[in-house]
Parts: sequence; structure tokens; C-alpha cells
Amino acid sequence: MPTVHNLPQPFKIAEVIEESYRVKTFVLEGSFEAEPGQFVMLWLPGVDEKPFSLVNSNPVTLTVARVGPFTSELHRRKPGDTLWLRGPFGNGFTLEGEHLLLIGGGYGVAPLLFLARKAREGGRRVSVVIGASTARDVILAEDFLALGCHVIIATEDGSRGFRGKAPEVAEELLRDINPDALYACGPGGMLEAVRMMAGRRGLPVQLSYESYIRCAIGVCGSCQRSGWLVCRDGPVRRA
Amino acid sequence: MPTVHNLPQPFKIAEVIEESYRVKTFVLEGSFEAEPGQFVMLWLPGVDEKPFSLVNSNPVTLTVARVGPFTSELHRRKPGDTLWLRGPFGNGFTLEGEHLLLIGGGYGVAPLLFLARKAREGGRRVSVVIGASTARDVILAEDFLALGCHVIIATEDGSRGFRGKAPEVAEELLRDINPDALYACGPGGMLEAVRMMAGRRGLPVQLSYESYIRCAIGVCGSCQRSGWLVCRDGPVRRA
Amino acid sequence: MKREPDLSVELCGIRLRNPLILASGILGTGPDLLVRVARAGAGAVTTKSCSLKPRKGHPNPTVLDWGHGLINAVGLANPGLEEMSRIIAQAKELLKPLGVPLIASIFGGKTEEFAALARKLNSLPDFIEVNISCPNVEAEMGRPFATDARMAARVTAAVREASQVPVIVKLSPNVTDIAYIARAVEEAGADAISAINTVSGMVIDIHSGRPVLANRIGGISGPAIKPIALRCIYEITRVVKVPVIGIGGVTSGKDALEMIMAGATAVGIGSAVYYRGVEAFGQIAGEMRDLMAELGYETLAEVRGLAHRA
Amino acid sequence: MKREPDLSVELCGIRLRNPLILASGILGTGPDLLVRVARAGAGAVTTKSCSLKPRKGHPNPTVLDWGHGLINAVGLANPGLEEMSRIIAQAKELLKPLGVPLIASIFGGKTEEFAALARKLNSLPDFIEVNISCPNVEAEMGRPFATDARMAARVTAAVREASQVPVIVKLSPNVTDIAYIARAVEEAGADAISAINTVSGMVIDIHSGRPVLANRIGGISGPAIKPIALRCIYEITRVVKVPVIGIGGVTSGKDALEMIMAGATAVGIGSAVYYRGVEAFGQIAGEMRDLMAELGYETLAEVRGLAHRA
Ligand SMILES: Cc1cc2nc3c(=O)[nH]c(=O)nc-3n(C[C@H](O)[C@H](O)[C@H](O)COP(=O)(O)OP(=O)(O)OC[C@H]3O[C@@H](n4cnc5c(N)ncnc54)[C@H](O)[C@@H]3O)c2cc1C
Ligand SMILES: Cc1cc2nc3c(=O)[nH]c(=O)nc-3n(C[C@H](O)[C@H](O)[C@H](O)COP(=O)(O)OP(=O)(O)OC[C@H]3O[C@@H](n4cnc5c(N)ncnc54)[C@H](O)[C@@H]3O)c2cc1C
Ligand SMILES: Cc1cc2nc3c(=O)[nH]c(=O)nc-3n(C[C@H](O)[C@H](O)[C@H](O)COP(=O)(O)O)c2cc1C
Ligand SMILES: Cc1cc2nc3c(=O)[nH]c(=O)nc-3n(C[C@H](O)[C@H](O)[C@H](O)COP(=O)(O)O)c2cc1C
Ligand code: FES
Ligand code: FES
Repeated sequence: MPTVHNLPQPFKIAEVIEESYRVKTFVLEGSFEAEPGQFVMLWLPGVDEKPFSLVNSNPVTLTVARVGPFTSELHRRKPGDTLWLRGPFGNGFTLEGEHLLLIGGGYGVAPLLFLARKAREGGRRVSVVIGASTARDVILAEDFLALGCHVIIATEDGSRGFRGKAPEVAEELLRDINPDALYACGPGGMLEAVRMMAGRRGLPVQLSYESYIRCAIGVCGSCQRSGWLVCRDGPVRRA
Repeated sequence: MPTVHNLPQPFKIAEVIEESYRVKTFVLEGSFEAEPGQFVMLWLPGVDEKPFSLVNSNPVTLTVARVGPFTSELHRRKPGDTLWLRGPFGNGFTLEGEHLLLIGGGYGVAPLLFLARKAREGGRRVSVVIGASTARDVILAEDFLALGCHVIIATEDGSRGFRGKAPEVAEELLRDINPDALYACGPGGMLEAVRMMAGRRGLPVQLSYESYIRCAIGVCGSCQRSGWLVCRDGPVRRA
Repeated sequence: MKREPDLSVELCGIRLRNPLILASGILGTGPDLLVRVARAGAGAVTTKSCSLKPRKGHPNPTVLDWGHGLINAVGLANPGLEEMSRIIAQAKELLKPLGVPLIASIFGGKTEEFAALARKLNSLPDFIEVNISCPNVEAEMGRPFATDARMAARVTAAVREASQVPVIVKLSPNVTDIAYIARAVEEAGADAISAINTVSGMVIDIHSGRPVLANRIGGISGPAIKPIALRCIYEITRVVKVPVIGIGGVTSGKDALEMIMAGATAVGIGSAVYYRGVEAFGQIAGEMRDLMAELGYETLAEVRGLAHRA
Repeated sequence: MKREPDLSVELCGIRLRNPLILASGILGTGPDLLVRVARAGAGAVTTKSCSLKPRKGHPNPTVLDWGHGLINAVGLANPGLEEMSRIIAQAKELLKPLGVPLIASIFGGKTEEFAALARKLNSLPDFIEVNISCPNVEAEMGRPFATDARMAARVTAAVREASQVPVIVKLSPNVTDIAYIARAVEEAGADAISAINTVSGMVIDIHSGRPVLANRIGGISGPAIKPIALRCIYEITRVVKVPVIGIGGVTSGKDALEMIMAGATAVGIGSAVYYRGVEAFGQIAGEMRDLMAELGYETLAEVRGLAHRA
């Protein structure tokens, strides 16, 4: 998938959706070719530039959790304001199997929604475990439901859906769901748990990793994990 | 017609044909897209780079008169040696009419041979006046004949064919030949004579001009004639 | 409703209908060609650099497209002051009705030659541009004056003294600190600065194992040098007050606006003539207008120097 | 029958299987990555430049593709000497069986810092490369040492004194006379010279009216700078005897041969990793072999410096 924008390009914000007290979705005016799992670099001139996964490419859509200075600044932007994007970068998810189980933790659910949409368009069955620490952190559940996915919610404190971490809940339900491919995006520990589970079950698995991104184009070495470049070889990787 | 080679590219000499005591034709290995009337810049590393019209583009062929240091050096090159070309440059001849009269003086006959070939391929009638100062300067007559052209030779001293300058001879025969378009390439005075003749007869005319070429790409201004660039707007121009 | 964007700029008290100036050495060889460029939409035109005596320049190859720009070592071929004065006089006459000012570019091997050229040109051109930055005659003349602040200042002062018209000094990017040189020529009396001249480079042909330019080393222009030019304009306009003509790699209205955002007052156009033909001038001006309308700017004064904001 | 072309070269007495060296700052952040580059076909690899203390570098954007090359102002982000020593030790171990030498790039704000780095690295790497030419930390550290012959010589002498291994000094193209600086560092004891570091430039976004790099000014690399690099290598190798690593815009076997024709002994590869991936190394080596066979060269010694012939 070639990069559409090598330099940051302006995109007007069409709509801002509050997903939770600390997560907002930014629907932008405009579109470009991209695959689920690919990411963009979002530039706020005078502030910084950070990586975010695409939740949709038409219209271009990002779902952003407020976790620090940059995302806080971003959360202040309103419809009509401009965001600058370059990308898309990296290798996304590959569709495989007829029944996909997606496991997302935190804002990691965001790229999985894009994946679910593509999978449903192709007539595949999709189950998704949305992991969160507590009920008010659960995001995008309605969107998955609207796509006709089987939605399972897992909160660590049990305040909504199943109690437990997303991979644990997924593993418990695995026999019932009986998927033929696993996909996960979320914190490192979660990815590791999913990887182990897939190994035990002999299921193909694709994981979306994170790392500190600078160039996003595979030259600076900032994002490397044991010789593997998250920005260029990833962020999605088969275990 | 886009430029195929922006930087000089090596072409091996396949064959050298002696056209006269001071004119040689260099048939090269290789071809590129070009139109009759377009020219190339021929580089001899360590010597100089000079403009020459294409006599053929497949295989690439040049016909060169020995007139000074560069062309003398070029005449020493043998089959197997390498010549460097960039181009093709400029606007060539446009085919018009059903019976073309070509008037060439000196090595100016060279690009007309390329034009004649294209015209004959399109089934058009072609008459050509080959002008030269004396019999031994007449070149390419056989080639035009081989294409099925009506060939008229004009030498200034009358040592071969008609006596007189090419445009004079052409004008005398104009009623008999009855062409519907004129084309000429040769010294400035000759072009001017053809232009006047065409004006008098109300015939369309295309003339190929020369001027001192440096860049060949329309930037240096070296080749300008009253604001008109021989290398880019020309070398062929409608009068 | 916003008004139609206004591209006009003032350079040393002289109004240009738009900021696009034909750069020296491109098509500036004859009056008709200069007029053609003006008709195509240039705001001002510059002649090929002229010396006291005629110069043949270097043998060919002298100008090449190497893929990301041009490289040239024409070697300042020009017909000399006498013939150039005739060209300038004719061009001036033809340009007057079009309202397009004429810049005469001069160069010499010694300070006195520069001064003599300026004196003899008198008030024939609207501006004199002092080319102390050509990288392609080093073998013959030594390093360009623009690589040494003291020499650059001395030439500037001599021309300023001799000239009847505003003096533009053209700087080289092939220096450690272009801002330092800029300040030196400003102090010496330059009315404006133009930058950049070409970037010193070399293109090699692997089949012959030789540099392709007859002069071996030449000057790079076109798209490849745009970021270098923008950086130079930014650095220069951070320290000088005189207006700066930003030159280098501008081939679109977007490029021209970038140059003005970097701090330029006007914009030189050279290699773009290769990429887009003489029509480049009108096209670039049109693109500037469209972009200004889209971005909500009415005048170039609003755009100038934006990149310097904190 | 000609023999299969031999790409091996000797650099300060150390044999490289081919002349292609991973340039500093590209992928040189970890042992596995360095090994991956070696496996992909590099003749030697260079680490990201390392300082005594860890450095966060500049905020993003730090690296961009502007169309004819890259521009970067990473600001020398690195984990500092302690962590880098571990990386180098591990990499060295893994590279040994591959026969691929390791170059450790160092930089500091003062001469003593350079010397301390060289002393502490001891004979851990096969070479030390002294980066006195990064254009992207000027606001913080002042002009790079490579822009002043006296300073460049002083750093060189200090590192030469402190180092157990051959010392390569990396030069900047952002100077008036790179050959002069090259001679100064050679006289001060440099065992080899590498050139060029990036060319100072700026990219501006017209929609925001701002330089895109957080650092505003950055270093240009990639195809746009190849002719500048070739010219620098030509100028340097005209006046020095030590081997030169030619770096700048090499993305193909043809480019690499041009660099050697300009006078380089080895060839640095940086931005090509963006254009062609890590596979660039093997591919470029293959292209060099094919071209050498076509042109009838058996060794790089036959190719070296061809462009200097009269
Ligand atoms: C491939 C990829 C896709 C991502 N997709 C999303 C997404 O869809 N939605 C979302 O909310 N977040 C996403 N992130 C994370 C997002 O980039 C960070 O939350 C953001 O950079 C935090 O910036 P900050 O200034 O608000 O917080 P900080 O206080 O600067 O940092 C908070 C956290 O973000 C990480 N972070 C900061 N800068 C970077 C950087 N340049 N590269 C990688 N991580 C960084 C830090 O390591 C830290 O863990 C993604 C990250 C990566 C690598
Ligand atoms: C568009 C064009 C097409 C041409 N096609 C042919 C051709 O097909 N066959 C052929 O034999 N000749 C052709 N010529 C002329 C050819 O370029 C010259 O004969 C050649 O350059 C002479 O070089 P020299 O060193 O041998 O002679 P010199 O002694 O240098 O010059 C002899 C004549 O050639 C002219 N000339 C020299 N250099 C140039 C130059 N750079 N540009 C233009 N004219 C120059 C001189 O003005 C002089 O009239 C063409 C010229 C042009 C402009
Ligand atoms: C073929 C050519 C000839 C040039 N001749 C001159 C010259 O005579 N005097 C001068 O000051 N600059 C000369 N220049 C430099 C240009 O005026 C300009 O500074 C440079 O090309 C950068 O602008 P560009 O990228 O728009 O071409 C020449 C450039 C080219 C390409
Ligand atoms: C992203 C990036 C980071 C760089 N970091 C360093 C560095 O830390 N030290 C150094 O000496 N050169 C550094 N450079 C310069 C390169 O080593 C090289 O000199 C330059 O990029 C030109 O080569 P290229 O055109 O092949 O990329 C860096 C270049 C890039 C693109
Ligand atoms: S972020 Fe630079 S290599 Fe991945
Ligand atoms: S030869 Fe340069 S403009 Fe025609």
C-alpha cells in the first residue's frame, strides 16, 4: 500500500464524537486509500506529531484517547478546525478465515473497528472482545453492533460485561465462539497473552504493536523491537 | 513528444556509411521514439556536445558533415565505438497534404529523409530537391529513391542534375510537381527563399532552422531568434 | 466577501504587478525574449549576466537535466557590455508599455569591473543585480566574491557608489553562513538581496567515467534546491531589513508562497521555464491567486515571513 | 573471459566485502537491526551518533519525505554512551561471524566530550566516526565543528589521540570550502574522511504557514543531494590521501559507482533504506557487480577516481 501523503496534508474536522470521558472520534473531511491496521502521523503545527491508527479511511476517521499533552491539545480541536496528516504508513491486517475474533484493549479497539467493517463487507463473521478497565472506558461497542458483529465486553472490575482482562475473557469463550483467526490490538501485555493463547490453540493470529514512532518511514530506527520496525514491517505482525 | 534521454546515454556505432567525401552516416545500436525534424545532442566525452538531426529513430541514425573540430573528431569514430546522445529535442515536422515537396541543402537533406520515410509509410507522394554546391556533395539520393520518392538534384555548378540553388530549381519545377505542402531544411538563405516562394504560391510551408545550441531544453536563451527558441519552439517552424 | 487576492509588491520603491521575476541566465539573451517572458506574466525580468568584454563561455555540455533539477556551467557566456546595452535599451522600450521593470545583471573579475559596468549602464535598467555568486567560473576567476563577506561588501559598495538605480546583490548558497554575508552586503549599501544562485555540484556519467559538464563542476537549480533556498531566505530575512528576492526551485504557486512565507518579498523563477515553458509565469501567478483565495489572504504582505512566527 | 567483479575494498587496513556502509543515524539504534542490515548485504555498519549523556532529540516532525529527498532534524536522539556501549558490544559479537565491521559514531558539544567518548569506547568498535557535521543541533550547540577548519582539526587530533581504532571524520557540505576542511582534518590525524552529512534546508507548509520540522531547519538527504555529494567527494579527493567514504543520495549501483569514480573508497547508504528498504544493500551490490561486468571492470580500484582524469 503506497503512502498517499508524504508531507502533512490539511484535513478539516467534520465531526467530533465523544466516545467516553477521555476518548473522542474525529471524523475528517476527505478520504484516501488505506487498509485496516495502518496508521497516520497527525501533526498539530507548533505542538508535535504523533501516530494514530485509522478507524476509517473514507471519510478519514481517528479515535483518540486523551493520555498526555498532545492528545489533550487534540481533544480541544472542534469541527471546522484543521488537522494535518501524513500517511498511511505500515502494514495492516490481512483478512483470513471465515470467522474472525478481534480482541481490543483501550484505544486498541479503534483499528479493529476498521478491520471489522472490511470483514463484514466481505461477508465474514466477526466477534469482538472489547476490553477496558471499567464500564466508562468501554468504547465503540455500538459501532461494532451496527456492523453486525458479535460483541463481548470485558471490564477488569466487572462493571460492564464479563469481569476480567480481554484475553482471559476471550480464552474462556473461545470454544463457544470457535473462530478461525485471531486479531488483537492493545497494550503489550495483552498482545503477549493473545499470542500465547493462539499458540496453544494453533490459531493464526495478527497483532498490532506499538513503539515510539519518529519518522514512520523506516529510517530512524526509533521504533525497532529486536531488529523489527513497527512503523514499516508492522505495526501488524503475525505471531 | 517527451524527451527520452535527459542525460547523455551511450549508443554503440553499428555501422558507418560514407555518403560523400565529407559526409558520414552513423547507424547506432538502439532506438527511441522521435519525430522527423527532432534533433539530439551528441556528446563526445572530453571533446564537446553538438546538435544533429535524426535521420532515423529505429535504429537511431545521424548523418554528419565534417565542417570543423567536433565533426572531424566524430568522423574518426568506428563501428563498436560509443557515442552519447541526449534527446530527442524540439518540435519536428507535421505531415500535411497528399504530395509533399521537400527541399534540402547540404546536410539539411538528413532530417528530410526521416520525414520522407514517414510520409511514404502513410502512403503520401514525396518529391525532393537535393541541393548541393557540386556533384560530390550530393547525399542520400539513393535513399530517397529507395523510398519511392521523386528525386530532383540541383547543384550550383550544374555538375549533377539541374544547375542552380535548390529553391530556384524547386520553383522552376513547381508547376509540374504541383505539391500541396513545402518542407525545407538547409542554410538560412535557402530557408528564406523557400519561405518567399511558399508565400507567393499560397502553399503551407515548414522550415527547419538552425542556431547556436547550448542547453537544447529552452532555458539558456543561446538559440533565440527574435524571441523564438530554435531548440524548444523549433527547430521546425511554419512560415 | 474577500477581495480578489492582490499579487503586487514593491521592490525598492518600484511597483511590480506580481512578485515573479525572471532569474538571470534564463532566456535573458535578447529583447524579444525578455518581452515574451513579460507577456507570459512575469512581474519583472532579469538579463543574462553581462561582463565588460564578450565571453564565449564553456564548451558543451553546459546545461543538463539530471532528474531532480538542472545542472549548468554555461560559464557566463554573454556578448559583453556594448551589445548588452543595446539589448537592454531595446528591451526597456518594449517593456515600458507593459509596466514590467528590467533588471540588468552584471559581473566581473575585479571590483572595478563591477563599478565600471554599473556606471556605464547608468539608468538604462530599472535595477542592477550584482552577480557575485556564479559557481561556474572558479577555475578562471577564483572563488566567487559572495563566498567572502569582505569582498562581497567591497563590490557592493563600489556598485552602490557607481549606480544610478537600486542595487540588488545576488548571494551564493555555497557558504558556511549566508546570513553573515547578507548582513555585510546590506551594511555596504545593497538596496536588495537576491538568493540563491546555484548550488555547486557534479554529475558523472558511469559509461565514460567522466563528469558530464565540460566544466566538470556546475551549479544545481530546480526542485532539488528548493529546501536549501527556503532555508537561506529564512536565515537571511532573520537578519536583514532590505527586501529579498527568493530564488531556487520555484515551479508552482505553492512554491512561490513558501518562499514568501520564508521571508522573501519577490520570487525568482529560473528552471521552472524548463519544466513548464515560458507559460510558467502566468500559471504560477494564477496558482498563487487561487491558493491565496483558498487560504484567505488578500495581499502578500499578510503572507510574508509567516514561517518566522514563534 | 573476465572474472566476476570483486567488490571488496580495504579501509584503513580493514577489509570490507563490499564498499556499502550503513550511514549513521539510519537504523543504527540496536544490535539486531545492525545485524539485519549486515545480513541484507552491507559491507560495514555505523551506529546512530552517540553522546556521553542520553538525548531525547527534537519533538516531531523529525523526518519527512519532501519529494526529492528526505529532510530530518532528529536532534541526535540517542541513549547515551553507557547504553550505546552495550549495543555496540552485542552488535560486535553478532557481526563478527558475518565479517562485517562496526563503526561507532560519536559526537559531543566540546572537544573533551569527543575525546572521552573515544577513550571509553576503546577498541569496542572497529572504527570510530567523529560526527562534527550535524546541522540540526545548531540552536543548542552552535555551528558544527566541521564548519571551521581549526575546530575540526582540534577535535580530530583529540579523538585520534584517545582512540584505539581508526578514526573517520565526517564532514559537512554546508561550508564554503570542504576541501580546505578535509585537508585540515587529514593533517590533524584523521585516518579516513566521510562526507557528506546532510545539507541544511527547510520545508514549509503553506496551510499553516510554518516550517514542518519542529526544529524548523533540518538536513536534506537522498536523491536531491547526490550531485552535491559527488562534487564534495571530487573536491576532497583532489587534495587528501586518506580514504574517503562517499555519502549522499546513493540509491542504486549506478550511484555507488559514480561516487567511486568521484574518488570515494567506500560508499555510505542512508536514505536509500527509505526508498528500497533494508534490501537496498544487497540490491545495490548486485547492481554494482552487473554494471562492472558490463563496463569491463574487475575491481573497484580500476574505477576509483576516474572522474579526475584530464
Ligand atoms: C502505531 C500506533 C497507533 C496508535 N493508534 C492510536 C489510536 O488509534 N488512538 C490513540 O488514542 N492512540 C494511538 N496510539 C498512541 C498515541 O500515539 C499516543 O497515545 C500519543 O502519542 C500520546 O501522546 P501524548 O502527548 O498525548 O502523551 P505522552 O504523555 O507523550 O505519552 C503517553 C503515551 O503515548 C506514547 N507515545 C508518545 N509519543 C509517542 C510516539 N511518537 N509514538 C508512539 N507512542 C508515543 C508514550 O510512549 C506513552 O506511552 C498509537 C500509537 C502507535 C505507535
Ligand atoms: C537543430 C540542428 C540540427 C543539426 N543537424 C545536423 C545534421 O543532421 N548533420 C550535420 O552534419 N550537422 C547538423 N547540424 C549542424 C552541426 O551541429 C554543426 O555542424 C556542428 O556543431 C559543427 O561543429 P564543429 O566543431 O565540427 O564545427 P565548428 O567549426 O564549431 O562550427 C561549424 C558550424 O557549425 C555551427 N555550430 C557549431 N557549434 C554549434 C552548436 N552548438 N549549435 C549549433 N550550431 C553549431 C557553427 O555555428 C558553424 O556554423 C545541426 C545543427 C542544428 C542547430
Ligand atoms: C542555465 C542557467 C544559467 C544561469 N546563468 C546565470 C547568470 O548568468 N547569472 C546569475 O546570476 N545566475 C544565473 N543562473 C542562476 C539562476 O539565476 C538562479 O539563481 C538559479 O537557477 C536558481 O533558481 P531556479 O531553481 O529557479 O533555477 C543560471 C541558472 C541556470 C539554470
Ligand atoms: C533520519 C536521519 C538521521 C541521521 N542521523 C545522523 C547521525 O546521527 N549522525 C550522522 O553522522 N549522520 C546522520 N545522518 C546523515 C546520514 O548519515 C548521511 O550523511 C546523509 O543522510 C546523507 O546520505 P543519504 O543521502 O544516503 O541519506 C542522518 C540522516 C538521516 C536521514
Ligand atoms: S519510526 Fe523511524 S524507523 Fe520506525
Ligand atoms: S539552446 Fe538553450 S534555449 Fe535553446
